[in-house]
Amino acid sequence: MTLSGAVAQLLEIALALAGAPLLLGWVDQCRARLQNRSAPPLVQPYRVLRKLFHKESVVADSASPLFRIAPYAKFGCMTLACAIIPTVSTDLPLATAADAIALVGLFALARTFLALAAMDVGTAFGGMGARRDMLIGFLAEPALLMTLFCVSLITHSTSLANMVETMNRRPFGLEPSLAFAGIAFTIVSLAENTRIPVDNPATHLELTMIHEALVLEYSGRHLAMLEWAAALKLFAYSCIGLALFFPWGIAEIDSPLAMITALPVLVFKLAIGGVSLALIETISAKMRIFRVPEFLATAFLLAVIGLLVHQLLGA
Amino acid sequence: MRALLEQSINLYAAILLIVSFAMISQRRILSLVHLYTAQGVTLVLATLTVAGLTHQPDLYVSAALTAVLKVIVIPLGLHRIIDRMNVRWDVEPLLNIPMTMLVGIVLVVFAFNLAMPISQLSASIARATLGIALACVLLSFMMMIVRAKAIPQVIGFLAMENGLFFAATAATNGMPMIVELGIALDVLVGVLILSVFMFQIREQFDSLDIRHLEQLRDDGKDPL
Amino acid sequence: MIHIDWILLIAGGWLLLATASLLVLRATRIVARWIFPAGAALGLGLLVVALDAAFSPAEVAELVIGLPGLPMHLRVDALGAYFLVVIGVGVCGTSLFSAGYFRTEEGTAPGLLSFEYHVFLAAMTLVVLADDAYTFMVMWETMAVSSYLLVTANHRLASVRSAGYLYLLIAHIGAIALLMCFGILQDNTGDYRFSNLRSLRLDPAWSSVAFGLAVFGFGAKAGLVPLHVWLPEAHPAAPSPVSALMSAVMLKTAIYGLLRVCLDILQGGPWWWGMVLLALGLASALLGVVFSTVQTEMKRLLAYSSIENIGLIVTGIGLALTFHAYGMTALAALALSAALVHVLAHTFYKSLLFLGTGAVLHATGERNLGKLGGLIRSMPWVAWLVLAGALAGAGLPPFVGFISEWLLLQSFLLTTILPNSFLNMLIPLVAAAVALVVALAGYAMVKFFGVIFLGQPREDKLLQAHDAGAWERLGLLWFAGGVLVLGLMPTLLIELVDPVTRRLVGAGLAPAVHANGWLLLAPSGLERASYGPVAFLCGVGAATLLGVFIARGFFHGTLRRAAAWACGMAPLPVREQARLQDSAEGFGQPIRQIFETFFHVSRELPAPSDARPRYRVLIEDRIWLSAYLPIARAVDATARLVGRLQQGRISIYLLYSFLTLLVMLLLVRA
Amino acid sequence: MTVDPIVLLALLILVPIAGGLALAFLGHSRRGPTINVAFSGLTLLMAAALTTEVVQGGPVLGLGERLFVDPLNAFLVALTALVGFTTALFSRPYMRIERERGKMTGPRMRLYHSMYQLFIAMMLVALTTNNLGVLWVAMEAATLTTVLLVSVYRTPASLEAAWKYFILCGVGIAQALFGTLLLYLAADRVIGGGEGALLWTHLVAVKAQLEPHILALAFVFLLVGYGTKVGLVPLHNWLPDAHAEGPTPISAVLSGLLLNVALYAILRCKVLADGAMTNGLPGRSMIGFGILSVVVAAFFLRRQRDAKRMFAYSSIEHMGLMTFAFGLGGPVANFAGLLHMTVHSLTKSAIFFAVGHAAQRAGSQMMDDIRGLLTAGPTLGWGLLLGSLAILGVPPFGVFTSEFLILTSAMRQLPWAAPVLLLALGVAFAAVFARVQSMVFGESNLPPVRHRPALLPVFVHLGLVLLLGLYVPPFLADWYRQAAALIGG
Repeated sequence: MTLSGAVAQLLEIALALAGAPLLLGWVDQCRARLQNRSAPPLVQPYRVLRKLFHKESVVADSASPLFRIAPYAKFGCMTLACAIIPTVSTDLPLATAADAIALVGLFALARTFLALAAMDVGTAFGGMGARRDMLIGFLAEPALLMTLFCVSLITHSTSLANMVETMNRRPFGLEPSLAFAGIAFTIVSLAENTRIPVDNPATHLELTMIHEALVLEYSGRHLAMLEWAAALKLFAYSCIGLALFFPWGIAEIDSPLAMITALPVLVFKLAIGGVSLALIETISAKMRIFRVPEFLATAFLLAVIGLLVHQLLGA
Repeated sequence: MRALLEQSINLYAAILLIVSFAMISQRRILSLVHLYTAQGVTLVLATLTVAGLTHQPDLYVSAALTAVLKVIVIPLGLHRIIDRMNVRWDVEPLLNIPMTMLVGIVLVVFAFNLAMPISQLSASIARATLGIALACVLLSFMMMIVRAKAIPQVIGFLAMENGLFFAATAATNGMPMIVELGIALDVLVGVLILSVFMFQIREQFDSLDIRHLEQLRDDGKDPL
Repeated sequence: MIHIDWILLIAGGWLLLATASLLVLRATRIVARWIFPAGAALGLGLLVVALDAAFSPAEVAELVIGLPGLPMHLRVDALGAYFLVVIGVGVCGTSLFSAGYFRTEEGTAPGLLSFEYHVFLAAMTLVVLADDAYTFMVMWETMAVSSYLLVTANHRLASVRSAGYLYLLIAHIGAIALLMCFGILQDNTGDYRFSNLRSLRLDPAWSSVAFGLAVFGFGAKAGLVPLHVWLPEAHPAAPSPVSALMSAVMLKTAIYGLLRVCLDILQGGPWWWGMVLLALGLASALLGVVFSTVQTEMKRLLAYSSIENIGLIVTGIGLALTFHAYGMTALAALALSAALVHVLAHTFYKSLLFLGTGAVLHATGERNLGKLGGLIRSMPWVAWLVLAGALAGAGLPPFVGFISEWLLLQSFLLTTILPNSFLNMLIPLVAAAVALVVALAGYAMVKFFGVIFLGQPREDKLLQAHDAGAWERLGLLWFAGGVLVLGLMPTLLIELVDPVTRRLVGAGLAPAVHANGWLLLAPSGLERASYGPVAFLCGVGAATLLGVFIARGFFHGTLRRAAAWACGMAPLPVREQARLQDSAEGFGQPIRQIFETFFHVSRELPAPSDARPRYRVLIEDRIWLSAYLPIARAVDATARLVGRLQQGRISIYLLYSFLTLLVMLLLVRA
Repeated sequence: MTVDPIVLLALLILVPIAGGLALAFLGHSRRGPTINVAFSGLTLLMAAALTTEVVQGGPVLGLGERLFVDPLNAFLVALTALVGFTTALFSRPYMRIERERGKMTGPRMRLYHSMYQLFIAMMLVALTTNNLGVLWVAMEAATLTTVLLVSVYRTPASLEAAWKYFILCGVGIAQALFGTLLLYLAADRVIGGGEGALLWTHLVAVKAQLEPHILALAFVFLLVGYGTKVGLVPLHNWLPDAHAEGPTPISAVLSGLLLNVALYAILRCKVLADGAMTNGLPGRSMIGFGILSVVVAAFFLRRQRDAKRMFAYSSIEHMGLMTFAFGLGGPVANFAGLLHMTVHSLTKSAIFFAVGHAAQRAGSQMMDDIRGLLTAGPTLGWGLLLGSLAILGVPPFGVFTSEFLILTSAMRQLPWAAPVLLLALGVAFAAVFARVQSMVFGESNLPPVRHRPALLPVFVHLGLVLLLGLYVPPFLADWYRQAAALIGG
């Protein structure tokens, strides 16, 4: 572990923790503008977090310790996810701890914890939310894995840092398999981050909820941790997508100073990404829950086709 | 003289075959018993002839045994059974008689064909008899198959035994004495047991029609 | 003394315990407090000896008993030692648990159960030790019979009887296939020693037949589709420690046999052997996991999950065979390591889960998921320990289940171009299917844990449930500890499987792993892929603590307990609220809908006018309906036909004799 | 011991004959069953002494070459005497209960015990005689005694069974006589007439010179003839009826002994036929009969509701398997066939003991009426369960050992046959085990009986079978090997 590596690692974590709500705010703002609403300020997510942290937490009588651990566990998982995804540098000491597969496992771990916590209180909506979330998860997870594999096959590696580096270094060329993977990844990201058309983060109609149903029993600081974790997740997904499919501008091991230039590039890419996310959410309608498996199966298939295309073209 | 005697064995063989055919075609039980007795007599004559030709003292004993058993004891016993049980009436064979005869002829041809190579090798005086003995055995076998009553079946069984005996004496010039004795004893005991049996069957089923004896079977409805 | 003597001594010890328990047939206390713990100690001993034997050269022994001219040959080599480790691990924990478990009679006298149990243990051990076909078969079937008797311990229940019957029948048919397999392998030499079988060079067609028979025979025991039908019946029927042993250990002996025959005796074969195993493995994995998500009985759920896990293991073996056929030893070693690691991983977590269900069953008397719930409050020990097992079963890091999943996916990904374009297309598809299976396993595990331990108790009696006793906790702790510790130190596992893969496919992962220290798993170079579970756990832990720190340190919200939110309505009584929860059927409903083609579903829906509405849904296995029942019907139809032979008419019988004679004479004449 | 083996041999046959005579007068008394046991025990002692002599001193030939004991029949003699003894033990309480229930009367008891002894005597004569004609006579006499034993209850069903048994076996045995005759004819040409031409020791010396054509014909008749007694399909039809309707001890000795002795007769003939013929016809026809028997019997098993009838079909299946093994020939298969003879006798008679007692308690042989044996009487239940598992070929019992050897050797010699056999074994397993399980498990419905059942024989037999599965003692193995060599291994 080099010093620059350690610095880059800390910087990444700090950037993720601080920047994730900002990204969320940016997406909300863009969406409001696109939908001709008056936009909330960019720092609205921070305000929400602050408000929640100051409220009292109400915990159901029947809740077990699992219920109270889950928000922190999810927060921890998402933080680690952000730490191992190369955003500004590929020289990350923690990156060896988990590669692409472990990253997917990390997301699954967080999901499982939350689903169990939702079932813990024993309300109708908690169980329903858990079931729906696991439903999405079991389709989204392999799809995500497959999109990552598409890249892995090109880079002959599943280590995220290595994948990004290789993608960055290779001469520019059209890779059809990546196109499939990219679309699949977008779909998965929408589903995983509970965005329209899969879920509506702003809904308060219980029957259509997915993520909101999971966290229905949470309040106060626990809810704050969950909100923050959700923002981190969106950040993490955006970063993986950008890093893998638009890898230019990330600093490598041999050029620590490049980090300085990498940061503005990342901000720029995230901004563009946020706009596109808002655009997608604006132009599509939320689908019925029973359509979601089909939607995700499409993503899964696209990713697999991506793999096949890669094999077929004999990379 | 010797040649004549040798030929006479072939004659006895022919008689046996004819009697076998007659048994197949015969409907009356009483006639069956008579035919069986005739078979016995033929056998005794044949045995004596072979004994005379080969000078085997064993065969004289054997002939005497046969005479006692197959000409006197068994036919008498059968008569008694028929009297006691009042089963003189005609039997209905399971296959009609002309058909049975036709099959019988095929069997005879088959038996001859089968015995041909052996007869050519045989050192005994009456080599052709083996085929006829085999034919008799097969015909009696068929008779057992087609008869629906116990007594004709038993007579078929005894006739088959006769065929065997004829094969033993004529084709091989007699089996060793100890075997002959044993066989005779077995036949005697067997007939005794059989007759006891028939009384018991009649007692239990009120008839000697073996079609009553069809209760033990496995083609009924599914056990499971 | 050398290892094999020690192992024999341990097996003999078990047999001795078995005999001893016959002497104390009804003395529950003696059986529970002395015999089972002694068995556990022997299990621990086996584990220690086997761990040492795994790194020692192969040893052979000969027993005086056996066939004339073919005394029983025994041998312990790396492969055998690895599976002895599996047995040791399973036995140690399960026997500890059993010491507390068999307090009341399970329909059979405790002494008798203990007898069957210990014979079962000895038979499993000797299956792995066997070095000739005869010994193998004898032990194999002894294992089957003793486990059958254990399954039918509670034979007064009709369902248990039919489950036991199905189990033994399929086991026996499998054994018949194995018999044929060995018949081919011995190649008319009359010498059944494995060393001889290994040295024979069979005609390729014959060896393929032998391979097919081995797959059938071992597949029947392992529960590979379509021979899996006994498994979800037998495992729930058995007492829980027995389910644990059967699922976690006995199924592995089938894997052992498969490896022994395919890779050791036959020494690999054409590439399509691997494909056969791959296809069967994936079908089992998929079918198993899909069925396990829709089950409403906790042990059935786990039984189907076992089918899934066996499927994944066989997939790994299939991949290894394919690579082996193309001479890609490094990749074959990777795939085989994945399979072997999964063998041990599954032993740990499936034992844990089954024993957990045992504890639940004892505490509540309930095995139906629809009548459980909320047990985490009354049975915290069991709940938290089982949680570790459930997470491992879901293949989540940093538990041990993830290691094998990771290795397996790695072996797919690192596939360089195979010299067969068809295979190249197939591998990604297989990888996708594996990923899907693992994700679905997560679904099943969340259902399992959530419905049993979380939420509100669905029945009043659950409030009185008591936690597991000391012995039971000890057993659970053994497995839970293993799940976590091995999950954190995968390099230990790699060390352990390295001699096996070296022996079977000629390469091992240990050197590559050594290069990066024991904390980091990087089987093919750091730049290609790496996984450091300790760092991972520390990372998650630190980040979680950071979250707690932020939440608690900087802000000062208070915490209040209140009733759960009831959507704005007046709070319902607890009993009513419990009934509002998702039921087990409900939780499985989305999967049932998506994978409808897998099932044969019959529904009984209430009409709007029903005064007492009833909802019932019956999910059946299509394979059972479309393969097994027709076979049974065909057998019955044939039996009916054959039955016509025995008409009862003596004339007909005589005719048979007559015709037989004629036919024979004709044959002679011809 | 310096007893002349010939004396032993003569005593061996005379003891049961004396027993038969004695019991003809004493059989109905209270001590009758015990006397029966005593004579059987004495026979067993003779047999044991004789086998020891043969094992140590080699083959015994005596009484003017009329009696002959070599390893092949010595082991069958020992087996016959042993099973005869244990069956007598079992029969003691069994027949007492039958008498108390009124199924047996004084005269019937006399008949039963006397015939039992004579039957054993005839078995021993058939085994030890050197003369193939006497062998035939003894077989026929054994048939006659068992006909009386099968019909001893005088019920319609038992009469029907005995009638069928008599007619079918009578016809069968008549064919065997014709075969014997042909054999004599063939020998006549080589050795010359007289008794010598039927002595096996003489025949076997000249077997290569016998005329193949006649031998082929003779073998066909002998196979079909004695095969009827072995119960080979499609000549088996008497067997299930006779087993099901006779007293259980008789079912045990029929399955355990008579079938073996008939097969022994075929084996002796096969040796001669094999010596004369070069086309392997005897082996092939035995293989054919064997496979047919195994397959057909397996399917029949599925249809049974009567416990004894079911196990009778199981006997057909196993006799088929042995016939197949001997047909296959070769040291391994012959060895396995002989071993299978032993273990099948022991196991099947043990099963009949257990089933008989269970049926007696339930008052019905129908398997639907028998439930919960494990709870009713643990030893009885375990006896039946373990016995059935053993007979179904589950290790570590000896039946598995022989099946293992037979089937693995068949797999490469006759690749098409082994799967067929194994399929049939699978069907048989499914059929039998379903029934056994329902009898053994569950709640019991059986009332207790007055006399304590003699279940010791069950466990003695099963213990021996278990021993043979795990360890064949060297002297026994040698013995089997010599016997296998005698029949052309």
